[in-house]
Amino acid sequence: MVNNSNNGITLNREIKSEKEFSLKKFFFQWEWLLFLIFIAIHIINSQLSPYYLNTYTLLDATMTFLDKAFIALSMTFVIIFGDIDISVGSTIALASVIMAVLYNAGLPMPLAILVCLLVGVIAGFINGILIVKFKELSAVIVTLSTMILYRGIAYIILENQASGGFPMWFNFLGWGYIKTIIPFILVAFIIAAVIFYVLLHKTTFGRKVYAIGNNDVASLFSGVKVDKIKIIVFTLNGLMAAIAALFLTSKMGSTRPNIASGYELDVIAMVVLGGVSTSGGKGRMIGVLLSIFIIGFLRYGLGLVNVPDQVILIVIGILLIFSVMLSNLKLFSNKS
Amino acid sequence: MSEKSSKNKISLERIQQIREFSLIGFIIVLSIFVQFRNSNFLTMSNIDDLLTNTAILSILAVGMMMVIITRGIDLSIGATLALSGMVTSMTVSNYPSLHPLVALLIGIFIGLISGAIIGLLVAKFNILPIIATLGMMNVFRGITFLISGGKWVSAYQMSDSFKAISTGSILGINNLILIAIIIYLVFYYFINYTRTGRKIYAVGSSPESAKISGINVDRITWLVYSIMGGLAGLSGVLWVSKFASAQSNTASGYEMNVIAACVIGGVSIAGGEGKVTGLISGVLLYGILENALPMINVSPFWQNAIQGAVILIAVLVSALIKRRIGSSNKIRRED
Amino acid sequence: MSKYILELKNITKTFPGVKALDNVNFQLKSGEIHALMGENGAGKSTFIKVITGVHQPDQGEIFLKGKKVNIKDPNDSKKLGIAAIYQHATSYPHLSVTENIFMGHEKIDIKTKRILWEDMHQSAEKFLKELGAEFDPKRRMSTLSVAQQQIVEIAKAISTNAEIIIMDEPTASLTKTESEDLYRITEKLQEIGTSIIFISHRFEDMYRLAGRVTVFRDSKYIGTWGVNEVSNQDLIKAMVGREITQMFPSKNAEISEEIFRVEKLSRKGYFKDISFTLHSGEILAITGLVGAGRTELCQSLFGIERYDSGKLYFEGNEVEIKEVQAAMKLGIGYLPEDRQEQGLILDWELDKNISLTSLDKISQYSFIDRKKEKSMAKRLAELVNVKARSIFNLAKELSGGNQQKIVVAKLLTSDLKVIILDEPTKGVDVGAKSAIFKIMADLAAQGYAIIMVSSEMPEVLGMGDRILVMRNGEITKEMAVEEASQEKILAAAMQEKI
Amino acid sequence: MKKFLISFMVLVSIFMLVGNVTAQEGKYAIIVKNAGNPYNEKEMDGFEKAINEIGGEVILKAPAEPTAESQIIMIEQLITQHVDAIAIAGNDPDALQPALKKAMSRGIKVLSLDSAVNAQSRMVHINQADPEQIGRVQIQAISEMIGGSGQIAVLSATSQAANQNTWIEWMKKELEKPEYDQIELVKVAYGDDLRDKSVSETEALLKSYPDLKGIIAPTTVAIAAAGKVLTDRGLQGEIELTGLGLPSEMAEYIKNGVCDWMYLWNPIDVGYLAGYAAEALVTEKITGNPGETFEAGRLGSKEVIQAGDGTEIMLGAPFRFDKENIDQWKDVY
Repeated sequence: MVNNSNNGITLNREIKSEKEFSLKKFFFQWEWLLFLIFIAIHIINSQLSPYYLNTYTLLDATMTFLDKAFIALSMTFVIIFGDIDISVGSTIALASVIMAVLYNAGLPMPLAILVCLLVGVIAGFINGILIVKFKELSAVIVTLSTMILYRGIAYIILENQASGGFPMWFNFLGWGYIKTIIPFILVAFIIAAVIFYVLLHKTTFGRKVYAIGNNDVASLFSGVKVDKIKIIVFTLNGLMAAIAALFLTSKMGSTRPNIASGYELDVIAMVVLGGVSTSGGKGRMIGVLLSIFIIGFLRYGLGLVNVPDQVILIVIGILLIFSVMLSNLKLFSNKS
Repeated sequence: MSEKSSKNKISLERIQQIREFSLIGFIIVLSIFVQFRNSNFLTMSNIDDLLTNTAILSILAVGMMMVIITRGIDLSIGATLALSGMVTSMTVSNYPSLHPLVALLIGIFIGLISGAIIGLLVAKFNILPIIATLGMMNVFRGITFLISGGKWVSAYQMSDSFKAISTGSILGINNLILIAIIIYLVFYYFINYTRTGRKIYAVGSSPESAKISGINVDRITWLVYSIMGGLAGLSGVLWVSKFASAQSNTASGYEMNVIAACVIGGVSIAGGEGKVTGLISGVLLYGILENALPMINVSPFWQNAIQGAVILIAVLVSALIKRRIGSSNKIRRED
Repeated sequence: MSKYILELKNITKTFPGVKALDNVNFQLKSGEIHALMGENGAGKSTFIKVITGVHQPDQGEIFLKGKKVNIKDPNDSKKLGIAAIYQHATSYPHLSVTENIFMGHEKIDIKTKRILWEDMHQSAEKFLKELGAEFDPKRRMSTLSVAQQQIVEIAKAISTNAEIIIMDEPTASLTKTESEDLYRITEKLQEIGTSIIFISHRFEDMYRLAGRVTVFRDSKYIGTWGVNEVSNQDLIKAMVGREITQMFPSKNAEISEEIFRVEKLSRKGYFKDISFTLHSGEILAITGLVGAGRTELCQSLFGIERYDSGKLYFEGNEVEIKEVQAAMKLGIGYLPEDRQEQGLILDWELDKNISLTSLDKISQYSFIDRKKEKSMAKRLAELVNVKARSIFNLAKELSGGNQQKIVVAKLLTSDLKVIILDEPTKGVDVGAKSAIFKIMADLAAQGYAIIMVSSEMPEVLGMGDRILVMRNGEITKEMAVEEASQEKILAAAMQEKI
Repeated sequence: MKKFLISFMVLVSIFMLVGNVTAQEGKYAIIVKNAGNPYNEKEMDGFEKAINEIGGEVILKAPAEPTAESQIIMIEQLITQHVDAIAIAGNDPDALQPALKKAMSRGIKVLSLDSAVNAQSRMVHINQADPEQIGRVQIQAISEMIGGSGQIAVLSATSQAANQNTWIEWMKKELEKPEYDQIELVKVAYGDDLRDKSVSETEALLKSYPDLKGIIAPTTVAIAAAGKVLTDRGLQGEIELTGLGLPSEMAEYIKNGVCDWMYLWNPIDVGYLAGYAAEALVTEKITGNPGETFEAGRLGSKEVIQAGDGTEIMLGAPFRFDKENIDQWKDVY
């Protein structure tokens, strides 16, 4: 209790409505630390590999990790709720498999793509509706079950087959360049990132998401349609998983029921390193974007000097723990 | 918040009982169905197999239950299991005369250390369990790979006495089952009849209350992760002994199975809730699914989906039962 | 041997940025009931936590029976025979009553350290019986009512053989009769020689129980008096630092046309056949025991929980309220009972809290206009006279009364006609109480129709124009304030079904 | 924060030492299926040995998980490093096509080994043994073991595994021959290359088919798991076991008679041959067309042959491991 009332009723006082700028507050933000790590990674990587610091390399590198990054955008919303969605990897597999099977059954590719997105939407919607209707179940449980279920359906559909043979233009999603050097996936991601940034930070929708993450009861009492917004966010997460499925499928040229396994943990790591607390209500899109590129470039850079994958995993594991430990020092303001 | 009370009250035990009975009922129905399709299902030898194969899962589930009761989760147990299994089997292959008990102790020790590190991160550094264990999962897995140099330890490199840990039997009961039973008895007692055991529930039910009433919340938190680690270490030894092979990717993703078994067994992810008796039925159902699906000739491509659907249904049904009781009892304060 | 069982001298405790206790003194006589009073934020809660060892004082000394003691953690205080019953119940909702009573000092077999459940259940039952409660100690804590939980807390204190029991606002959530039970229990404790520190806002608690009273204000010790030696006015002055001449403002609202009518509204298990009318400018007080269905009724009127049957008429037209948005659209606002849980987002700044109910007002095509938002927040925060430095203060940094004002400000963002206030002064200190009453009177004067749910008799009688009494989900009595009295209300609240 | 950054940099610079870069004339890279599997490690060993003999820089890559996704990332990293050749054991025959095509379009020679990628994604494939031969020889073996009649089952890896699926197809073709009329293939089970699942699948086979006479397990995890189950139940002689497995994993069960013999090729030789073939492609001794020949170190002269719609280089027949020779191989791989 800081502001104690003691003088009783006095005349209405002026309440300030302009923010005082505090240099300390400004710099002690989680995002600055991420930014420093980001810079450090580039310095280290360029020291390690002569190939690293090169526009082509850097741009190309983004192609290797941006597919899952799409999901990180919407997963940020889910985690701000204090929820989690571990079914996204399976949603990718299901959407991709259904798209491939329908295409090979004669459906035109654009329609197959639409179906893929629709599958993602439905998968996400089912998650959302179950989580809203069964409030006593946590999202972990619901999505743990659907994670097994969705991939199971993908297996039923395609069994041990691969399916592919997509038209040439579909390759463009995962492999195409704009102006010959900028990967299409990077452009698409930037557009998506801007949309999600605006959605989270500039719109009433984003504000309500934060409100629910902080206190869903108070949000309900304030007239926020908690259930509806939750369903929308989980559906959105399914949709983004389907978009990731498009890019991944294009990248692989064909699909199987076992693709994208373990993606959910990568995505969650991206979001959490970005400063979004799994206890809900906190985190910013900028942090998530920085962390996407930190993890992506770190992996790519170390891979470029052929550090074994396992060692890269250790580095990322330690980075995750250290950074969260650091953020717990309360030095950093980490507000919405 | 206001509530109506004193009418129509159903005690805590009753809720749990109804839940457990419905689960047991489901297990019975499932068993009858499977038996109908394959008469070998309810034979002694198959039940023995089923229990043996479920033993390791059930041991891990006890630890996971305690972690979940304190509102935590441990994703690193598969990696801890692999690390302990690898170190133990490498030791055994270098010193074949090592007594199996020593091997068990080495494994438990490694697990305890791993768990203690995680406990420290969660309790002292306030890192959320899901993040701490996700990070350490990578680290443990990587260390296992580095120390093994990518090699496996195979059957011929292990002494017979070591392999006998999991194949031997006492009074006709397989050692693994015996170990699991002992663990269950010990932890049943620990959880229900010791002060420390009850404090685990207190911490999970309300950390703030626990702190105010003088319970050392950090110590309890640290303790459950250490126990979890120790059990994972033990399981590591049992695993490599059972399968007579140690790999760096042993039990990769196994944590999900364990969590699923806990959830089916009525352990609430929100913390504070979960009983050993419930856990047993959860583990059994999971074990039966693993055992029965191949036996009734379900296409392997359907197995995943069936498992997912059963878990989902089990979870939803138990939620509905709880809700039924809850609404007649008007527990409106719970969250 | 000192004549004081517990004595604290020159206690100072500082938290980052706040001095919570400033050179405070306190003396507790053996076997007395000592009231500790002061507004919210006066330092009472910190004071208890210093005694129980949750916090360590920066300076000062604690003497127990004349001996200097050092209380490092709650276990120390437990060993010294001190027990506290905190304001917010410190129970374990998932565990049984027995366990809640014995947590941390379970009965164990001396040799095997095994917990003796049967023994514990039996003594728990004994304790509960002594306290006049008759529920099964095996019941889950979360299924108990607030009053029953309070009794469990007291049983917990008894079970540790505490010589000193501290009760932090135990009557805050209790109804009149429940409070009476509590008084009796407290006196019983005194009879067996327990010394009690009783913290409360309510003067009636103090008069009923205490021999002496100590007042804190602004983290400082103000004084100690014998209850019979000090006047009500002097105490208020000691607590607030100024005189409050009139608790209830004079009402000059004009009660005009009917705006809202409820006919035979029912929700199974909660309330039945509720009918009443509401006029603009009117304050309708709904009272009754806790659990009579008042909160549930209000929540149904606001669309949080759906009603099963019945009709609602708003400005003469039949309406359906199935969700919160529908109620808000009509112009119904609701001030929830639990402002911290239901009314506010504590980690948020004031401006965002205020605008949450009316985001569409400060946005265009769903894009939030921060300028509009800030100016709206500033305007409303000043209107309700919140004591805060800026609208970027976090809600959790405000005192209870000021938090309540923010919740009121939230209501005022939308164009309301009907305002439902659920226990608007619960846990609010005297100074802020009168401010809230003044806001209510002002709102009524401006033509708002107000439904006020309250358990406080003086408040019901002082503010209401008409009074509805509920019992077991039904309205048992409707009366104009002129014909009402405490006795009549109480009779209606407790009577058996007619 | 400084401390953190410094410690972080130190950490990373330690790992720097792991992947040291030395500039030499040719850069040859191999990507195996996944790390932590001795079979794959031996392939890398062989590849490294060959490149050391030739003289060149060698890059060894192994993803943590056996997925096509992680191999795609590695291919990209190798393209950036301007390697001269990539030899890959594909985790998916088709899914690597776009990535490998990109590599080839940048002038990198691409060949597959062990587990083939499709013909469009490679210039040549190093075939450890003819899949037809692998499939047929296992049926011949089990038939001999069980005396030409009875029920048999196959315990495979994942239902997705391309190699295993091809072999199983050939097994079924072999079974169509009249001399196997008495043999019935009752089930193809999948152990997903997981120990626990392979064990429970084996147990399910035993129970569902009490008259089962033989098990073919064409993957090392499955054959070792089956070996373990049969050993533990004392079923040697009653149920026969053969298939493909690592000598180290199977030494125990070959010696105790559960598995009379099984087959495998030498993964070191597979990697070794891939190394020489990569060099031949880079120096343009071969282009991947049928009929071309080159010298493959100690393996002698090798010829590129047509296989399906692509070309391949054959290592040789699968090697038979039995009681006589297992001891000399169990410590090798």
